[in-house]
Amino acid sequence: MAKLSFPVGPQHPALKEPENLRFSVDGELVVDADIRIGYVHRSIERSCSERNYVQDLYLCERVCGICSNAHTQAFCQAVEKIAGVEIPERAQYIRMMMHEFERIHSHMLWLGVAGHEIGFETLFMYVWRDREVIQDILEMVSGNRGHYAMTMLGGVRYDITPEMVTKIREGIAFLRQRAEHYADIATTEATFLKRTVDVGPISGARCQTLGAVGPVLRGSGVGYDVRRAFPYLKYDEVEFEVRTSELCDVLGRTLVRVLEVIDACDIITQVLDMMPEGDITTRFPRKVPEGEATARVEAQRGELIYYVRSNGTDVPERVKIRTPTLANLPASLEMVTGGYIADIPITFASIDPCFSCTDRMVVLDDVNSGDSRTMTWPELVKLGRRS
Amino acid sequence: MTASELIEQIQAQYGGELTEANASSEVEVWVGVPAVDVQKMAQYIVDSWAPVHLSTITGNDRGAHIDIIYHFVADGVSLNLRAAVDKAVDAIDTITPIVPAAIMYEREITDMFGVTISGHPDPRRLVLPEDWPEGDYPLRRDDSGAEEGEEKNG
Amino acid sequence: MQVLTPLFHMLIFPGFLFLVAFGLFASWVDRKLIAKFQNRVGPPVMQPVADLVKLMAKEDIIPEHANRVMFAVTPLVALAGVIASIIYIPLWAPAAVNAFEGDLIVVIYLLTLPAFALFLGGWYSANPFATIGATRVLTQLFGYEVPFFLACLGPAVAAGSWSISEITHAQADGLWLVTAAPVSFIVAMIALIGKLERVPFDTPQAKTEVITGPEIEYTGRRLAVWKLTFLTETIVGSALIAALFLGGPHFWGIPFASMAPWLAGVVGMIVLGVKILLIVFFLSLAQAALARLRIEQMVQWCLLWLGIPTLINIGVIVLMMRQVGV
Amino acid sequence: MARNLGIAAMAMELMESLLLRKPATVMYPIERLSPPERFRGRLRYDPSECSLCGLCQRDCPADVIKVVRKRVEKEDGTKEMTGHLEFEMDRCVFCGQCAYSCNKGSITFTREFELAQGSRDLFMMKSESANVDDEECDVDTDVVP
Repeated sequence: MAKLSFPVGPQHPALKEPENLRFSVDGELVVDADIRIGYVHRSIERSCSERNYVQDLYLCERVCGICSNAHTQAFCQAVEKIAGVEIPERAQYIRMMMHEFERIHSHMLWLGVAGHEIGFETLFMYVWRDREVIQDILEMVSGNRGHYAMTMLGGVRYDITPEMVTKIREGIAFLRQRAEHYADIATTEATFLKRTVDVGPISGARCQTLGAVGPVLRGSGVGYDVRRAFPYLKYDEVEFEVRTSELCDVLGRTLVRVLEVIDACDIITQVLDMMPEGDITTRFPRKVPEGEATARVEAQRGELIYYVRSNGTDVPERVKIRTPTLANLPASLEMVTGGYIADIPITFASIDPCFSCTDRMVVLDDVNSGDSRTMTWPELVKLGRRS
Repeated sequence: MTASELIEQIQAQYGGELTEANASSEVEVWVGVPAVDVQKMAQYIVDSWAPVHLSTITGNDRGAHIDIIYHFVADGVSLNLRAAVDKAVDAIDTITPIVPAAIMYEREITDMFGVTISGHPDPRRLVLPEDWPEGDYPLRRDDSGAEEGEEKNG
Repeated sequence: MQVLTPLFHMLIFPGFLFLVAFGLFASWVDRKLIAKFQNRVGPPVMQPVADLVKLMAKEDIIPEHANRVMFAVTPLVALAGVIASIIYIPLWAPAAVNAFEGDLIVVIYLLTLPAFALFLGGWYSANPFATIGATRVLTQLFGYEVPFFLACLGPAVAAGSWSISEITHAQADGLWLVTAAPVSFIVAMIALIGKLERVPFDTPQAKTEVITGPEIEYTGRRLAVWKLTFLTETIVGSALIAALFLGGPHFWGIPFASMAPWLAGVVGMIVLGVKILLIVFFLSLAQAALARLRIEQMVQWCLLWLGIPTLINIGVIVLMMRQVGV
Repeated sequence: MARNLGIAAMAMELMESLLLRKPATVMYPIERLSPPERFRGRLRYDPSECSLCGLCQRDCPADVIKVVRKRVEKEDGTKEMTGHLEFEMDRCVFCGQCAYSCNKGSITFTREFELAQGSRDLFMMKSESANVDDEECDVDTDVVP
């Protein structure tokens, strides 16, 4: 069969967000892969330098719906570093807890999606059913199932009450047990193994060269975890293991994620034990002194880095966001090349791609018309309000 | 390795050429070099502390020049390498052959700031559409992006 | 009357109308079961009907670069093949509407038609996903068709006939042939999953890979015809396996011979219906418990784990026949 | 062999779901769940305590709130500030920052979550007027609340 150009996206059931992947295929084999991003630009970096810090907090939260807490955490971390504000201990523990809650919910979401990509719908249904437990906890603690608005400049918004602690402990115990069950399934279900073992192979050294981060890197045996490498919040006080896997394939990444769910449960238990009483917020100046700072956070998908530069006003001069998916894209293209067409969805899913994160930036462009133009805000408003 | 040790090493090697060198914390270092020295510096970093992780490349329009900041992680220290690109020159050497992870980030810089990355192996657009007008760079403050007439937030 | 009777058999009972009605019901059972397996609620009983009506009402589009004739004709050929084959399968005691020595071969051939039609329909749709899906249909055909044929051979050899009615009749009083050819039975069930393109062998239609593959360009009525094809094929395929291995409409202790013909017919139908639903249960269970295989894994696995054991099973049957018969 | 154990375990779980478990689905309009206490639903504004300081407008990330102030001189010569708030609720992202910023407790979020409306106009809300006797708002605008 002649070489065929095989498009995946911008609209494709395997991708939950619009992005265009182009593959050259020879029969069932992928010989070349390329990616075109930029379908979901939302001007976030530019907008950040046009709003005040409080507004930016919510803007950054909306870079991604799944890792929203990681984004606010990174943003606050950078701004607090510039302002020289130390947040209260209790707030740090609560932030840490939110961070780990989010890791559990994201990894479980991913496991379900992975099941869906390989046609294992039952796994998807079961994992998402169990994920409701963590969603309920998040809703109970923050009032929302996503975009929690929990992390504030100078602390956190809500406190944890003793009744909540009981409920969290119950939920976490259940989730831990389920995560162990899914770890079993992932390592023993024959069809699941057939679709994940030796699929999307990439070596640890190659991952490092291409700048991959998070479970992709750790799934190839490199133990880089920001929580250990650059401890933030109170991560240097809790015990956890940086999970790695030497398998270097989709199964390796799956196992790293499932084991991280178990670890996250343990971290939350430790946090609940260690959490001191006290304030949850501190006064935070509206005008942040001039300066610059970077903040690295281990989001669920990997290292998330923020660069913030302030100029002494209440509006930041520059906010730069680099999401884990962008860092993982070069590695993912290398993973699919040489594999089967059938493995494209699961291999791409194995980096837990989030294209909305990747694209966050600038352009508002009418793709359909072909002629590119920037829409002005009033035009957009008009378009959006056509009722 | 601590931040101060890292600075000492770099200064011992390139003391006179650095435009800045200071540690903002025990694990974070800010180093500035002239834009022409970027390749040399990247090579030095990779040779000295491999495997080096490049987190990202930040661009920032500072008026007369554009700051390009390379955020490395070298041997457990966050190493931020700053190069100021004069707007009159508007170009900087690629570091992709030395640090392959830079490939996407350098394309992003070209898209957003119009800084030419000389020698980049794949100089296509990354996030902007192919037919985006030349010379219109969204994150530049001077000539492009949102115009004054556009409402900020409503 | 002589003209009308075959027409009645073709279009109403046990042909088109009955098959579609029972197919829709079985499809509801299937969906409900999967939902229950997955801890969901599942659709109401009329949902498959509603889906079908919705599809019928939708706009019918033929892609610009598609071959119009092939595109339009293939779904009808597929459906016709499936409906024609029901004529030869005994739905009630004692025999099928039409039976002759060798009808087993005809049915197996007719049941292969949908796959070929699907391949052609996909190939002429002028869409890369359809093309890849179509090639997968053919590749997969080699994986399951040979084991399926070999598996059907087992009961035929054991019963000493190439007529499905004869084979069923041979099980009326004695043991079901599943006891003589257990491996063939399991293989036939697995091959049926391949024929129906269900998980784990739904590679040609894989939603997340090739977006329903050959069917991708089909809309409205034509898509409805494809859906009907697979609905009815589920029934026909299950009925065939029930007839060959599970005694068709027969059940121990039910004296069909001493009943009034109409009563025997009704009871036979009910027995067979239950057996078909049991096979559907197996299909649902497989769908819920397994992930989709890759095409090359599927072919390799089928030929190794289905083909060879069936051959051995047939060998054993032949040896036993020699021992007993000669 | 371990591989087939996985399938067996899965099949067991499937049968358990089929025979023993109640569906996890909540049959929504018939069966209702109550949102938790901290849930941020419909916004409620109480003008009686409002000082029209404008912090909510300043901090709202979606630019939902507009504070309209008017200074009127009464007949007896004293000044009074009056005004009202306008909400474009279709843009609200329910972050709750306005309620958090407000130190009078004038804005709260209820637990009501069924907020769909037939037309955009129904989302445009104009509050009753709020009157402030003391002219200046006593708010430290240099600190993030």
